[in-house]
Amino acid sequence: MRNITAAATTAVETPSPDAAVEVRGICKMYADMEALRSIDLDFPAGKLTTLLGPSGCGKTTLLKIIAGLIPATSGEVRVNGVAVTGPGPERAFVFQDFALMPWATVMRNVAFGLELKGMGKAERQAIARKYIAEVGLSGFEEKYPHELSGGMRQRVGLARAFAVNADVLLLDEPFSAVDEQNRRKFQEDLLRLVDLEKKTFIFVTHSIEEAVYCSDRIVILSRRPGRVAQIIEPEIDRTASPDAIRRDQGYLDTVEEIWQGLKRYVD
Amino acid sequence: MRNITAAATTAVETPSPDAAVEVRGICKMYADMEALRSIDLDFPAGKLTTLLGPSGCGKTTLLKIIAGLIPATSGEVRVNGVAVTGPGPERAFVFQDFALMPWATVMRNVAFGLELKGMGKAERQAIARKYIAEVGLSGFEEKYPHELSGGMRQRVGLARAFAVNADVLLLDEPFSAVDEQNRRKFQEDLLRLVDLEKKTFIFVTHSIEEAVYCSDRIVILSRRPGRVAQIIEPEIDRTASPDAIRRDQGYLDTVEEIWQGLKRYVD
Amino acid sequence: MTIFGYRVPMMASLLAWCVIWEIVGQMGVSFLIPPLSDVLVAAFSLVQTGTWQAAALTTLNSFVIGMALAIVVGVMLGLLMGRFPVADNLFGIWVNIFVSAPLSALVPVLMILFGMGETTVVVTVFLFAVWIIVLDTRAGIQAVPRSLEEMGRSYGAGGLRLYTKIILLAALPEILAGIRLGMVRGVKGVVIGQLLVSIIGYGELFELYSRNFDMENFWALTIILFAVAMGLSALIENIEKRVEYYAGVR
Amino acid sequence: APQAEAKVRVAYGDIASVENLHLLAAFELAKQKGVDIEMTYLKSEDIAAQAVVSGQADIGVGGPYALIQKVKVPVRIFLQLSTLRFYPAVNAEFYKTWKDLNGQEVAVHSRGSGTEAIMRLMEQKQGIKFSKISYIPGSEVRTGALLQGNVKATIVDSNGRRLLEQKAPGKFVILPMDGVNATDEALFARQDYLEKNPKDVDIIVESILTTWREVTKNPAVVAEWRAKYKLLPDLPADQVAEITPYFTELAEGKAFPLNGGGAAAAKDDFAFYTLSGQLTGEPASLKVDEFWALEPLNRVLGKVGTN
Amino acid sequence: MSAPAHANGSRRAISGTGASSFWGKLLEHRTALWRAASIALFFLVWEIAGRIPISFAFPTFLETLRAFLTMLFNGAFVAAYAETLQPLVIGITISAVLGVGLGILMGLSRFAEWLVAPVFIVLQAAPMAALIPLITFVYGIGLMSKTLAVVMLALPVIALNGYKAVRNTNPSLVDMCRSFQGSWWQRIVKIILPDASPIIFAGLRLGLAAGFIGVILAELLITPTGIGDLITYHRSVADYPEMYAAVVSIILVSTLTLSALEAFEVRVLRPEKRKG
Ligand SMILES: Nc1ncnc2c1ncn2[C@@H]1O[C@H](COP(=O)(O)OP(=O)(O)OP(=O)(O)O)[C@@H](O)[C@H]1O
Ligand SMILES: Nc1ncnc2c1ncn2[C@@H]1O[C@H](COP(=O)(O)OP(=O)(O)OP(=O)(O)O)[C@@H](O)[C@H]1O
Ligand SMILES: O=[N+]([O-])[O-]
Ligand SMILES: [Mg+2]
Ligand SMILES: [Mg+2]
Repeated sequence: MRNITAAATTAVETPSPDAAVEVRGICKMYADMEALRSIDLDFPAGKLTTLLGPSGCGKTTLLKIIAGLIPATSGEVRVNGVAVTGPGPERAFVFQDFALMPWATVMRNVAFGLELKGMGKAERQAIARKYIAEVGLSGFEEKYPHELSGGMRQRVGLARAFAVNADVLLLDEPFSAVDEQNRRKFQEDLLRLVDLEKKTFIFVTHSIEEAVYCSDRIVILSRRPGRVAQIIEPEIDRTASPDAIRRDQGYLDTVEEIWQGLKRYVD
Repeated sequence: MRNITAAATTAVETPSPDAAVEVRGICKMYADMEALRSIDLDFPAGKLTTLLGPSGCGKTTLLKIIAGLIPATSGEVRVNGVAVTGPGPERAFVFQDFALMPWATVMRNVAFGLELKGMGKAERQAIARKYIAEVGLSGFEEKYPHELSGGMRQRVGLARAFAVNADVLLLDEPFSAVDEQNRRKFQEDLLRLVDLEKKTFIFVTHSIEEAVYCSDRIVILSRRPGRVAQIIEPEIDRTASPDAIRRDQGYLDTVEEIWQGLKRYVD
Repeated sequence: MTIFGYRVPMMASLLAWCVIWEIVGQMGVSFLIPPLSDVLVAAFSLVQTGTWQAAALTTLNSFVIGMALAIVVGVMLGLLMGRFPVADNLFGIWVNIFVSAPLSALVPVLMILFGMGETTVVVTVFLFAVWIIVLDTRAGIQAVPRSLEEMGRSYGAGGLRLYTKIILLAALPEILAGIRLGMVRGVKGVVIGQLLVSIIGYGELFELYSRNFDMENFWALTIILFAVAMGLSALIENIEKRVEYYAGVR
Repeated sequence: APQAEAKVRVAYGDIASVENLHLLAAFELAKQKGVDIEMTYLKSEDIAAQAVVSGQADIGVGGPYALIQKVKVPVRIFLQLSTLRFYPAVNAEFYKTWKDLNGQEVAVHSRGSGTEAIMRLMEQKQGIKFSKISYIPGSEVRTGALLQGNVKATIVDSNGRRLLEQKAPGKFVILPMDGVNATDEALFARQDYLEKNPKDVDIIVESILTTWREVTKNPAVVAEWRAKYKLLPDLPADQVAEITPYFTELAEGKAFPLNGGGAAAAKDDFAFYTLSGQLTGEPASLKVDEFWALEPLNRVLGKVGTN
Repeated sequence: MSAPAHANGSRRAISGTGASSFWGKLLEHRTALWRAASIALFFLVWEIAGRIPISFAFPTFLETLRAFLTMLFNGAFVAAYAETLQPLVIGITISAVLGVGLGILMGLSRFAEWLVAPVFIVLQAAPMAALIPLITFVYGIGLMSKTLAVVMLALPVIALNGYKAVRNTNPSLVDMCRSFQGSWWQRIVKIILPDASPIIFAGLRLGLAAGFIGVILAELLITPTGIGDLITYHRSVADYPEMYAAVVSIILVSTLTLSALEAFEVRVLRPEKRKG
């Protein structure tokens, strides 16, 4: 486990050459409320980085700034070296509440990013079908979201993000509306997909176990205003079985360490 | 770990003499839909028993039948040897959505069970105050539910159940509407309260870790129609620290075993 | 309450009330309440008269034009108010005043501003129906899950496409609810407009029959009108149900 | 010419019924003479007046003396259609004479209406004082209320009077009322309209005068016109039967002004309406040409002669 | 009236990006100012339209304001509202008692629901205005008739809201009360009624709005008295500023009454909505 502890106020990191996403001096004010204070972060390409922190610390805010959905008050985000000014095709977002269109079938939902790009129907459906299969939903193409369980809906959201073939996937608590057992299954599947898709994942969660279980790198944010408190690289052998990972001493130590750090924020 | 595996269709158990709640041959039909099929179970006094199973398997249904809130189609529930015909003072329910009265303060909510019994104001407030303190909410007596976080609201629900001094506490996914980190804290507190209050707890959850972490006994229900698939007694040393419990080999084995059993129900 | 779910019992109890009406009518309690059977007979011959057909046509015409205007303006204004704080601030106060104000008092004024005869009635229908459509559309637009809109933006839908592909569709259940309530109010508006200012169409017949104490025809008119009002509202409700079905657990 | 093709918009403060069949027939006659008339039926006389004032209608039907005295727009009456024919009716169980009404409540059509004027006049003439004058628009509504026992004293039109006599003979007393000779309904228009459209106006005036004269001569002709012009096609049979008796009664009572009122009628109205409070000022100080436009009537009378 | 500002709060900050969020922020702090501007703009348009004039029967805003103030201070409004509000208050009181009672009954009893709810559903959706002229035949033109007109319009709304409120009581609160062995009576008094009270009260507010409509219709269709008389009389003598002032006054009175009621509702019945 590589553990990079940063001073609470000035978490500075030397830019790594392989960073897919670079966050430089991001501050965010909501009216008079300071949500994020000078965030500097690098998200290495092909890795899954998790943002973890107490409720309201600005995880969602940071993710949306990276997505280009909301503007930062100051600072800059660069993706593959290019400054972000708004949403772009190299980034795709997976939403906590799935953000599926209730009036559209699974097929249309998954193909929606491609539809917006103006791709022809046959072509985009072929691509969508591939990703629907990849997330394990073959046979559900013509169902509507309300006919699926929470876990299945989030798979649709994931397939949609994969379908546009973005380099960076941004996932905001993708499992929080999914029941525990589905969630567990989904985590295992996600690891497989991370491996398969070779994309950069930025992942927000409240669950320490989930963070440690899935991530190559965990960024812990402090309570509001959010600052980088600590960066942890669990260095767990992800080729091991899920059960082995969950029994790994490094895994258990990391979970405990993070919990001891976060406990004080809980009411 | 004592592991009582029952045949999926006929889970029979010799009645233990110390059972606070005995469930005998409970079946439940919702119109034409069979929710529960001949459930036989004993819930030992002073212990925390968890009902675990896939979504829709009838956990809530069984808990409400025990609570006397809905009638069984056939079969019988006995609490302290007396057949259940409706809600009774020896059982108290903690609701998933907290079921707090939004128009009443924390104090009035906690004292509500006593208010319904016709207890005088001063007396019931004294009792309520004690339990508010016990769940860690001193100082919040005059707040309204909307001023509290999810975790705090559920503590109010728990205090209300303690206040009526029932022998049996029925908790339906009490933490599912609480965020992960608060939930973890709450689990630790619950263990303390189980120890302190010496009551019989029947607990429903979707989380395998939570079940194993908190329970003396785990009843696993099969997919709909719900039947008792397996009964597991984790036998974990609950005097150890939370971290130690979570690293315990028995704990990890039990989690893994249950997960392997339930995985097939996940979609 | 879901009328749909209670359709059968509802019909049944209305039938019970019809029987009571018939009995009271047969007992001759008051000339105001003729037996229902007489009313139905009157209704049957009434709909065959040219006078009724012309009146119904006039009324329908005013209603349809007024409603069409109300829907177009209402949805557009609701959309503007839901999306742009400036529009919300500018119009919010008036929409909220007029949605519950006794507009009947305004009806006599409308003629001066907009014109006489059918025009007055069209404007009355519009004025009765439009505010609730605005409010419901606005509520629908504001209830569009933020994530759904962000989803659209993050996948590259901007400007008009965001509205046509996401926002309007997502707000459709509320918009339809607004249109249904607007229709109910519009029917009231057409009658009030025809009773208070321009005595044309249905209003003229009501006036005529009540003046001549022709209660059979009066009630025949009323029953037809009420049935149409209920029918329209049930129709939209049906569409709403279908839309909500797709909306599922939103 | 474009003016001949433009529609003449007439605002009428009532619905079409047997009582105004003769007016409808007169308009049909005018239509045949090339004046395209468009009728709009409005809730009340004052809405019709409002329509004329605001320019929504060209010609209105009513008795707008008070309005003319107040409003900034020059509106002028140009033809009298009928004089007030109302019958004070009281429930015989309670009242028999005017004196009995002293300190009692009576109901009239509306504030400032002719019916109110009549009652105020009778108050003066009989030296009595009503406790309250309440307003019930619609003679038939007042008739109904009288029959139902909801009012005990009111004033009804000839139709109402006949209904009272039919439905409850002897139950109601019609109180005597001498020589009220004021305008009930008249045609009025904005002065600029009258000046710009003399041809249309003349045709309308002429049609009405000839119609009135014909009805007076032969009341049965109204029923024939109804058939000829397809007026009120779905009128119930019992009401069809009423047409001829109704017009016969009016003709016998000389209810149709055969010379269109004019200056003489205006003088009568000044006397009556100042007394009743609708007009302010001395009757003698009021000028006819501030209320009436006499030119159209004079032109037409010059053509068809006085009667 | 307070709803729009309330519902907007969070939304507003989200919707815009860049420049528009700057305006958003500016506007958020100036809501009251914007309302005032909106009202002023309306009056300005009215004044201009009146001056053109779009019609001789259309007074300017200032003329109307003058008439309004005159009628306010010469007692004309006081006398008119004394008369208009009488049937309104009586009618609403009757409707409230009857409607809330029936609503709760329908909410609690399936049979009452079956028998009564459809009637109210029909009455609420139907144009009752058509029936108002009939009232005169039976009840004449007095207070009784006008009160009845108010009841006819207000009762269905109030009853249906009471019914829906009771039917939609939060089931887990009811379960909670049962699980603590609350009696049937306690369940109604301590859970169902408090939980339903906001919607019942909202129903009363809607009922009052309908009652205003009812009393205006009665005063325009049955017999012109009170504010209805001010409208018809001033119209008949072509005092258009006075007529408009009367129309504006009734809209003002109903709006202010309803807003006051809503403010009361939020303050008294919704502790959870009071702050924030
Ligand atoms: N649109 C907004 N306007 C004003 N304040 C906001 C807005 N969005 C978020 N905030 C505030 O900014 C802070 C950070 O919010 P954010 O949603 O990013 O936190 P989070 O870490 O994602 O929280 P959670 O764990 O609850 O999802 C919070 O205090 C929140 O209340
Ligand atoms: N009142 C009811 N009427 C009809 N069916 C019901 C009712 N309540 C529950 N069910 C059905 O009975 C089955 C069991 O429901 P129950 O709520 O007991 O499951 P659960 O195990 O608690 O599920 P979850 O994990 O989602 O809470 C489900 O299929 C559910 O749809
Ligand atoms: O004023 N009305 O809405 O009838
Ligand atoms: Mg978040
Ligand atoms: Mg459940």
